[in-house]
Amino acid sequence: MLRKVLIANRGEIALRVISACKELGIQTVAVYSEADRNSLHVRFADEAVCIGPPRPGDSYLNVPAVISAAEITNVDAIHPGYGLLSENANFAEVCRVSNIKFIGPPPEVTRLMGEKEKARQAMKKANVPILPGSDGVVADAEDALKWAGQVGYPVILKAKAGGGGRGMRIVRTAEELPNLYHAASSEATNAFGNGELYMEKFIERPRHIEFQILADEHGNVEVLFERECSIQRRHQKLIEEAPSLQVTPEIRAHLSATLKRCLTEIGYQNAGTIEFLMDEDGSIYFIEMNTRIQVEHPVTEAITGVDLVKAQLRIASGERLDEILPKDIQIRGHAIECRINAEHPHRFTPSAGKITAFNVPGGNGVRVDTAQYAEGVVPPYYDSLIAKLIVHGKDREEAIARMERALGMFVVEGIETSIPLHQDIFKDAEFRVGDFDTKFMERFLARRG
Amino acid sequence: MLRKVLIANRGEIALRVISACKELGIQTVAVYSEADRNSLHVRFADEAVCIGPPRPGDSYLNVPAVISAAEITNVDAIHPGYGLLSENANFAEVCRVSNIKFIGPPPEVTRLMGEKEKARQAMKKANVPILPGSDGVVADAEDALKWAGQVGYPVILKAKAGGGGRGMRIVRTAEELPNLYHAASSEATNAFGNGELYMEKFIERPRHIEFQILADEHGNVEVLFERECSIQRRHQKLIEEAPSLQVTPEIRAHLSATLKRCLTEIGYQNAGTIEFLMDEDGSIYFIEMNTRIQVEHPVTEAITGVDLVKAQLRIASGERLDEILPKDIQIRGHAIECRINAEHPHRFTPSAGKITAFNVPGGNGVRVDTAQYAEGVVPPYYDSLIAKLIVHGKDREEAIARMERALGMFVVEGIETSIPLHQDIFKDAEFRVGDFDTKFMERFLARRG
Amino acid sequence: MKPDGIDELKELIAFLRENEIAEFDLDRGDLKVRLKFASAVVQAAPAVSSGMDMVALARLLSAGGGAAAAVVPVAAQVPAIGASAGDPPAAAEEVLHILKSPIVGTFYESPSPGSSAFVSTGDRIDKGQVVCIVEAMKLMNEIEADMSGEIVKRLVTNGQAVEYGQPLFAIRVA
Amino acid sequence: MKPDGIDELKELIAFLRENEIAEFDLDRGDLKVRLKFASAVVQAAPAVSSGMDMVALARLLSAGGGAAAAVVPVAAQVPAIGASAGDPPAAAEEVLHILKSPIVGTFYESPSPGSSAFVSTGDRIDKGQVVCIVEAMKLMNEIEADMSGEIVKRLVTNGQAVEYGQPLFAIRVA
Repeated sequence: MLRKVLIANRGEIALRVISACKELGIQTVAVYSEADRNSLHVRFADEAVCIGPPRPGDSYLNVPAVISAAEITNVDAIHPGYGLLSENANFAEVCRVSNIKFIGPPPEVTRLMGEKEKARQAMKKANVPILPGSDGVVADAEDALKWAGQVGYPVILKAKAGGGGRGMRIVRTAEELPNLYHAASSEATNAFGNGELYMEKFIERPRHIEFQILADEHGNVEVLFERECSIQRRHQKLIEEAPSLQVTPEIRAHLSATLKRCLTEIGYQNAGTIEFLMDEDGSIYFIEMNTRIQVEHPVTEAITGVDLVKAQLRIASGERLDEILPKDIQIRGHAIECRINAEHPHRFTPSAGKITAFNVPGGNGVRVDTAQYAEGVVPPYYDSLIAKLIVHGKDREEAIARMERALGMFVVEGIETSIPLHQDIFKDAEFRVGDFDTKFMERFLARRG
Repeated sequence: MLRKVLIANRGEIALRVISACKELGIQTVAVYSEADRNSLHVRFADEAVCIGPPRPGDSYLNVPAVISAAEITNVDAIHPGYGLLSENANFAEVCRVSNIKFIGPPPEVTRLMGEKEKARQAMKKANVPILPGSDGVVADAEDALKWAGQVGYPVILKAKAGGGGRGMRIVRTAEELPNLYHAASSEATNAFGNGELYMEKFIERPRHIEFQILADEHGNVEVLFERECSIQRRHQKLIEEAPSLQVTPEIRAHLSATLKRCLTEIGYQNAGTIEFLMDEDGSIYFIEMNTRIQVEHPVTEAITGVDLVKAQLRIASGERLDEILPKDIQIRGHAIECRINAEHPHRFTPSAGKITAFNVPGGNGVRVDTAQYAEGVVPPYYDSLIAKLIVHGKDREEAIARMERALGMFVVEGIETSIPLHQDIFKDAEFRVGDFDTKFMERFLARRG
Repeated sequence: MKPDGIDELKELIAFLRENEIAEFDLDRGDLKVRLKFASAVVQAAPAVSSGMDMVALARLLSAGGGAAAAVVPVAAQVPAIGASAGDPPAAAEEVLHILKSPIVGTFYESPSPGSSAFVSTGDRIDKGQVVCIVEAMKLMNEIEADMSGEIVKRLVTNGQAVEYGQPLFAIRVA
Repeated sequence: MKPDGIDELKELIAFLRENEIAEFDLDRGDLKVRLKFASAVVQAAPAVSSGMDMVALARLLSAGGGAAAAVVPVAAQVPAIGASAGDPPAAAEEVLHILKSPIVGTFYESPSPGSSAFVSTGDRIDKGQVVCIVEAMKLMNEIEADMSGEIVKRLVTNGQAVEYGQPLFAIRVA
């Protein structure tokens, strides 16, 4: 087992990793910027090193500072958390050169997955479904008709040189294609001096579905089911749940098998998440892979009983998945997470400052991951996530009722938080039915007015 | 479903019941003494009624005040929590007369179980094993030998008129019985003027094991496995876990079947707990039944996924167990609870006062039930339990590691708490092995010095 | 307390000590004081404010120019009328006595529906005189005045549910 | 208590002690005091006040129109020397400049093992002069003085790990 780990992060995820280390008997080193001197991750780590001034670029993203802190504290490994340096292949490489274990996949894999087109090709090769595209420009309307006939409608025409919606048309039937093709092409010519168009399958109501995977360093991969993350605002997830109501046991089993094969081929290691868009008809298309632990990992922990961060540490210690995971992992109940952000619930403006009262909900089926406390300060330099509220119930109905009561018992004073926003979302009929997509928040905010 | 419930209790259990009500859409009424005006159970209930001055006899135990509060707020039912009025059959009867549903068994059953000897006979009749006793005095040493030969050694001789250990002898073999009998008898004659002796089976290393049951109002009973509660000081439980390491699947299955039959016969309703002493050889003997929800119910909730308080409310609403419980309840993982008391960790003196800092641990597998908060006050009038810290892990080892890290992250300032005591117990080798009995704390405190 | 109010601070502490206060918090305008006596820490159970003379404290605290009220601990039930925190210390102040409900129940102004009220505003009452009924568990409990004086205001309405300690009447003590 | 109220603060503390106060918080305008007597803390408590640097506190308290407050947080890492949170009140007080480490790494007093130290106590140094090395990621980073003056004290030992902002030298600014 690893002996001592440096956590190259802050906030709730730093505390999460410290907790996992403590439970495994691993010593911990926190790093912190001057703005985080009184943070709980500093308080609860065995050692703590100040690595720079408040700005992330000068501290948490400062590779030499983080590596030096690891060297002077003589750690075996670095856990990068999420965000910050977690998907920085160069950082992983510096760790390797410095003889410090980076808790995550090898830099080559991170790099591969970081390049969208390469990642798509790797997935496609392994028979993971990717969003169909025309492989370059289509020659003319004739060609476009042929391609669309193959993948099925709706499709979307996009200007090769384009952007901002110009030269873009959604095509729902073969009949309307020729006219829309010509309109898009001439619009593109006018706007960019280039009328060339390419095509993609168009998804009317995309759901964001992602699969959690774990891979050891001996070639074994396990898939720990999916999470539903369609409740997003400006690509920021607000609410996540597991399992997804839309993923059938068949889709789940088929995709799991495919992903297992694919990630074994790629040589993936440690925890990772594969993101998909899901169509109304249940078709599902790869978008990208996140080569790190995810903010929303607790919902998977709740329904599987597997501690993902401890699994990461044990994988990095060289253990095999069959030592780490129980034989037969079943989905048990339903879990939902709300990301509690320090921001105005209507205007979404960030709200840094001193927290004057902080009472977290507890009781049956409620988990809170936070590094905040009464009299603590939310500094203005970092992201606005101050707590994750996770509930687990025997089914989605119980989980929703539990979340509503927990939100009502979550008291934060001194700053604005997204708690009232979450309360409104949980009252929303569309949310409660569970039949939503990534455009839910647009509709919801319009409804709320 | 019940429409509105009054919670005739305070502290964490009042908040626990309020949470369950909220999740079921039931309106809540808190009652409080003048000392609890700023308590969280008052804050989070829909309504709150002050029922008297701080002393429990004048407020929480004041039956007319509680009933009047129920009447002026027009509730359907009263949940008594644990302690206070929860096992008061007269109170349950007043509720019945007042047309208020008492959430618990009928007063007749509570009364039956409240009388030790009657309860023993009821259990015995249903083939629940009870601690063997000589059914009155033994005539002479000859008679004693015969009885002991039937039940097996060790046995204990006790003075009929006695008390305080006089006229009492533990007998481990037939050979030593005659001498010990005469010694005890003459000691009893000298002390009480009465040399008559009775006998009981003696348990060298008794474990406290209890079984959780649920019974609906239609004659159905379910047993939700056992809890191990041997870590006690002066009959106050400090740590509870589920399942017990010592209860084999066979004992569990056999006893569950017996209890199911027995409680159906008795006409039990709602939640209850049957307490047993368990011998080193796995023999198990009924001691008493608690006709209410138990402080340590969360460990059962953790391993079964069943919300016991919600089950109580649904039973009282007339639902059937097969509507409330999943088909097949399995034990999943291992759960441990620490009772965090406001008392000195060495001297055990109560420590009331203002809490200046209060940071509860969170994260994976950790549950905290508490009504305390930073700047809250622990009044001196009530029991010293300020929080229950419950952890759930895939096995006892993970649960122990989790508890240790959670205890280390539980910050309470301003008052003394038992947290350091718990930390010491969790480091203790005997505790970690799990092979202990109700005398553990005596040994532990002697070791600690 | 003025900027140089060390003397007043001392006086306050002496007062707290006299009254066997264990802990004390004060937050008034720009002034915050919080203290805990050593003796209280060692013993169990600081019975915070019970038996504390609120009027005297109010007078003491009002010495400065402070705006907001002197609040103390948990159970301090400063009745709306008569606490007089903040106003001039001198005489002028009228202190009203508050008759509180000794039980939980339903308040009735008269012995039976339709009959006239036991007392009305402006009535002179004697200690021991029945002033209302609080019904609890079908029992009509007659509530007696605990002071002689004049009824200045009734603080609840007929048929209203009242909790323990709820102010029923304000009485000008004669 | 006036802005320069060190005497009054002392008087207050003496008074609190006399009265067997265990803990005391005061927050008034720009003044905050929080203390806990060591004797009162039965044990184990985080010794907020033990080792409370009265001189530093006084300096903080006297910081004229003081914007921020003097606080004593849990992990207060106020370096003993030269907190310099304000200007010297009277003269007398000597304020030392603290040269802090701009990076995380290992402190070395000399360019190579065995060679003599860049600077020693009592040395006069010029701004820009190399005073030590902090090794980070195998790179030897020469640290230059950011002020001219005299080295009064070296605050770390040779080979010691230093974090960002850690005080390295106290310099009497010339």
